[in-house]
Amino acid sequence: MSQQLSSQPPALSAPHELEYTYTRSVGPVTGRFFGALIEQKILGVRTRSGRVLVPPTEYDPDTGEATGDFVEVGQAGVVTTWAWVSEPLRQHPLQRPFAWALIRLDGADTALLHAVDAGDESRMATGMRVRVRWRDERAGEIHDIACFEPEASP
Amino acid sequence: MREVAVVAFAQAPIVRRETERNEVEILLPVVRDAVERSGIPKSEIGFTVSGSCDYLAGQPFAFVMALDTIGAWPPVRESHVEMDGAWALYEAWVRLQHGDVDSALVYAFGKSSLGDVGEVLALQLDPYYLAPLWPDPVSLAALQARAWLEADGHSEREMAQVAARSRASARNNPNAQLAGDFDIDDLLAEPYLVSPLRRHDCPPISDGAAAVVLAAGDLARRVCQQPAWIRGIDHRIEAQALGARDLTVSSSTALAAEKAGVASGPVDIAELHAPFTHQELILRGALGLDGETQVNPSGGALAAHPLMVAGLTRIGEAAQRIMDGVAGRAVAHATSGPCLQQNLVCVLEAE
Amino acid sequence: MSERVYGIKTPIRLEYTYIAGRARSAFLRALAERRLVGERCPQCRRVYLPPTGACPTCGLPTEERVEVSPKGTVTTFCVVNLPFYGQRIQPPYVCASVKLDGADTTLFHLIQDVPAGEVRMGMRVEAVWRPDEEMEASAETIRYFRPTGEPDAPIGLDGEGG
Amino acid sequence: MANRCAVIGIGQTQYAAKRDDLSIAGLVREAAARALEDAGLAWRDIDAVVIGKAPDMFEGVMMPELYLADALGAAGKPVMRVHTAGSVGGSTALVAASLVQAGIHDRVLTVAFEKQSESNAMWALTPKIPFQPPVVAGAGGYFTPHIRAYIARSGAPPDVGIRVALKDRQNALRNPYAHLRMEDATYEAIAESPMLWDPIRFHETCPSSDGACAMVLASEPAAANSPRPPAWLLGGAMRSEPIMFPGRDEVNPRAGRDCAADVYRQAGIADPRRDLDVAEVYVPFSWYEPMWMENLGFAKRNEGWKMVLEGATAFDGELPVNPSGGVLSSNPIGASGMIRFAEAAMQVRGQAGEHQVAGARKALGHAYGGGSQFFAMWIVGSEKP
Repeated sequence: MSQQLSSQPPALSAPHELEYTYTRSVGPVTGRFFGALIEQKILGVRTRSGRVLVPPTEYDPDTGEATGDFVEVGQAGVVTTWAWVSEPLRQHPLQRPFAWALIRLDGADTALLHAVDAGDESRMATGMRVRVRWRDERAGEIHDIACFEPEASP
Repeated sequence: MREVAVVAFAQAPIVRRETERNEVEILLPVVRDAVERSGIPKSEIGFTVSGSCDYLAGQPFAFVMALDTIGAWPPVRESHVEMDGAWALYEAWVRLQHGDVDSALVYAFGKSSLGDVGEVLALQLDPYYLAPLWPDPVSLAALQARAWLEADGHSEREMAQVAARSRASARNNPNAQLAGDFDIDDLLAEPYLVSPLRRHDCPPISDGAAAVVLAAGDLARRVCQQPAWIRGIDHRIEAQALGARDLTVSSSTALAAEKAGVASGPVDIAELHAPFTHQELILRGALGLDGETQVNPSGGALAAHPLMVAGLTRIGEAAQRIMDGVAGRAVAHATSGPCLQQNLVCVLEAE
Repeated sequence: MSERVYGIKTPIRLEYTYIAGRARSAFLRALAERRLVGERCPQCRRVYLPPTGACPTCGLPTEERVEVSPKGTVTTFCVVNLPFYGQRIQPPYVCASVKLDGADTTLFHLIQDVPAGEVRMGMRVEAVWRPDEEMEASAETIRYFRPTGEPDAPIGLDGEGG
Repeated sequence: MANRCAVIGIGQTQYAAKRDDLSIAGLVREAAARALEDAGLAWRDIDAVVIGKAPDMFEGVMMPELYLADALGAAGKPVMRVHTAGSVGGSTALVAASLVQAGIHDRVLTVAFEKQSESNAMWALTPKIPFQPPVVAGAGGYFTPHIRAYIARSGAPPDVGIRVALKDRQNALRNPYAHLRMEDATYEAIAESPMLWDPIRFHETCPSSDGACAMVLASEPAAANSPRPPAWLLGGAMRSEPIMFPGRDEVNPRAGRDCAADVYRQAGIADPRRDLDVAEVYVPFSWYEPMWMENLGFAKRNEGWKMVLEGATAFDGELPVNPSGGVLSSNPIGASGMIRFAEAAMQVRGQAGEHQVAGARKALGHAYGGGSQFFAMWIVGSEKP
């Protein structure tokens, strides 16, 4: 940069927003899963090799083959790993400290990623059981699962 | 395979927030520096390919501006990948195999400070099941870190050691953003950012640019005293669903390493694109690196992490050490996507 | 079995900071004083307005700043008749490439104060600025270009030497 | 020298304003599965995947190759994503071919797509740059001034655009995948349609579509046992030039001319109008056909419009242009370039069905993007080079 220009005032800057409400078509498999959420049911889908994928994807992640039949899975399951968010970001599902967790629901072979409202990090542990907490007004999308909560110890 | 080598590497000083210059003004001196170091006249460069991502600037076609920096006149053979510049280098390496073109300019630029990286990167995720929950990259990496900690009896201390070593190495890298001496116990006394990750386990937010010039066969020997020959280069991807993957290993890195021939010789240095501390340790395992290999002498992504640039920079840093005669054989790695979903491995050797 | 959902609505809002950069900021600040300032390439000596900071054909930084006239010539134009998303003025309106006297590249802006049917290639136009109290470092300070009434200027139809 | 490369499988989706029966993965899968079926291959037979699309703001999914890995059977394979604005469909095919020509892979799946109904094409294409005047003219607003300059320069009669649009609308009726099927396309119906950006009328403009196009590219040995005749790559080239510089000919850009010269040289084409049998050319606004006829050397400077009036570019003309109905009839922006490349290959494979040009042996696929500044072209033939 030549001297002549370096005594410039700072460069101009301004905020700008990228905003749109996307109108997504979800396709047959995700569509059935979301439809079931309205009725407080959680569906998985079976791969050719028999694995039950939750959430159900249209294609087997390992082979690329189309997935097959739907099967209802449990509404509770085991935390396989988790992370504690002490300061939630503005668009996170919960606005108080919570855990992200991978949750393998009873009857599923893969884990669903969602939020766990455990209240305190000390109540989280890999292997713990959590149960779904349904949203009151369900619209057929992933937020119909408000979050998960620790299953009351028997 | 036609012999292709890195013959020049240049990068911009990596900063937290470049408020003065726009992407073109950052990139221009870097591209000119790389071309000048290559000894190949700009007009003779046979192919140009770049890596960047519109979503970093929040502008469609943000990469078109960058064309102004290479003086694309008369018209040039040019392409662009919406990925890290390391994949642009791969495309250039492939193009040079055809034999009709002997040199290529590869550049990458990225200002991660312009938007909220935590939100922008969430758009890489499944648009129906995951993106609407807006999980940020630190949260996803934390899920991986805990799985790794609990799987093989690893410790947060090992992670702090990676952070301390990286930022100490960065002291002799003038372009690094974070450098310094840190005491392991002081680091471990810090609060979690997203448990089990602390601030030192995470990459900085950075603005930057980098450029590499490749040349084939005799041209490389003519213009560069000690070319860094690309002996092997390969990249692989895994399915994205985190719940369907084994997060404690990097199978795609291991496969790419096998195809690139990492194990066929000693590895003096390895530049690994590990944005998070535990990921470097996962990658070491996947690449089969032992104690003999010096990892991330440049400080790596923990010292400077401009998105879409940091992967190309790993290849540049590894190649530079071969061109400087400091290393005889080096491995460079780049990653893309959440939790090491997609990985590129490049083996570089002196003559 | 449950009914299938066909679609979902996903609001996405991302906030960014736009950095105008050195060259563009200098150009915008000059506009606040109703001055049109481009930058000249040290090698090909052409004046770029608005400047991007680099000469695209030489791949060199432009540094020398050159003030040009607020008058210029319409090289080509289009009449926008259709309403569409993100539009801020009512159609029909004319957008034109204007080559200002002293600049070697064109500025894309509105042409007003003339019926759309009368706008033509080669028409001489001049900048119409905002009132003093609304002047700021922004290209919005030029509201539009309007005819000067001068005779039309010849324009290189064949794209000289392109 | 580079190895030979052949197209052995082609798949296209039904193009429409909104494919609300599919997810984004489902859209890409529809084209890819059809290409594999055409090639007689399964997912595991594919060595690498190259994906192309235009700005990710259309779908609001950043770097979608990451989400699409399982839909394309890509786990454990190399995947790359190309983005060169409007020419991306073409450049993606060339990047995929490059892997075969370099001898790195034998069977490469390449897919280009856009699902524009997820948002709004105009919104996604309009950069939001602060400090800018409200001069939002839309995509057509960039190109119609160059059309006006062409008309002034060439002296073309004012209705050439209407004739091109009529031709492409009629051609689309012979293409089962086409988005716009104007059953009653007449000169008057097009002439009387509302003027959008003067001089371009509503029916002279491309639609906004959802769609994907896929091809399987194969090495010579891999092409040997493909069930249907391959289309052989005779030449491929890309060129870029800056968007704004003094003396730039935006009407007849040099990048387009240089790109055509390069691909003709590779394919041994001395006189393109004589040596080529059909051309699928990226014409998003009707007037770009005569302009590209000159840029591609089919017609002399300022005489491209004569080819339209003489019917040379008609379906039964001397050099049929866009027998598929072209971009005017279907425009998922990220895929449109690859659709041109694939339709050219379908012609020389004798696979174009109702819109097959009889005896087509050499065909051009052409794509352009940005401010008429990015060009990608390939020539394919029924005979091995």
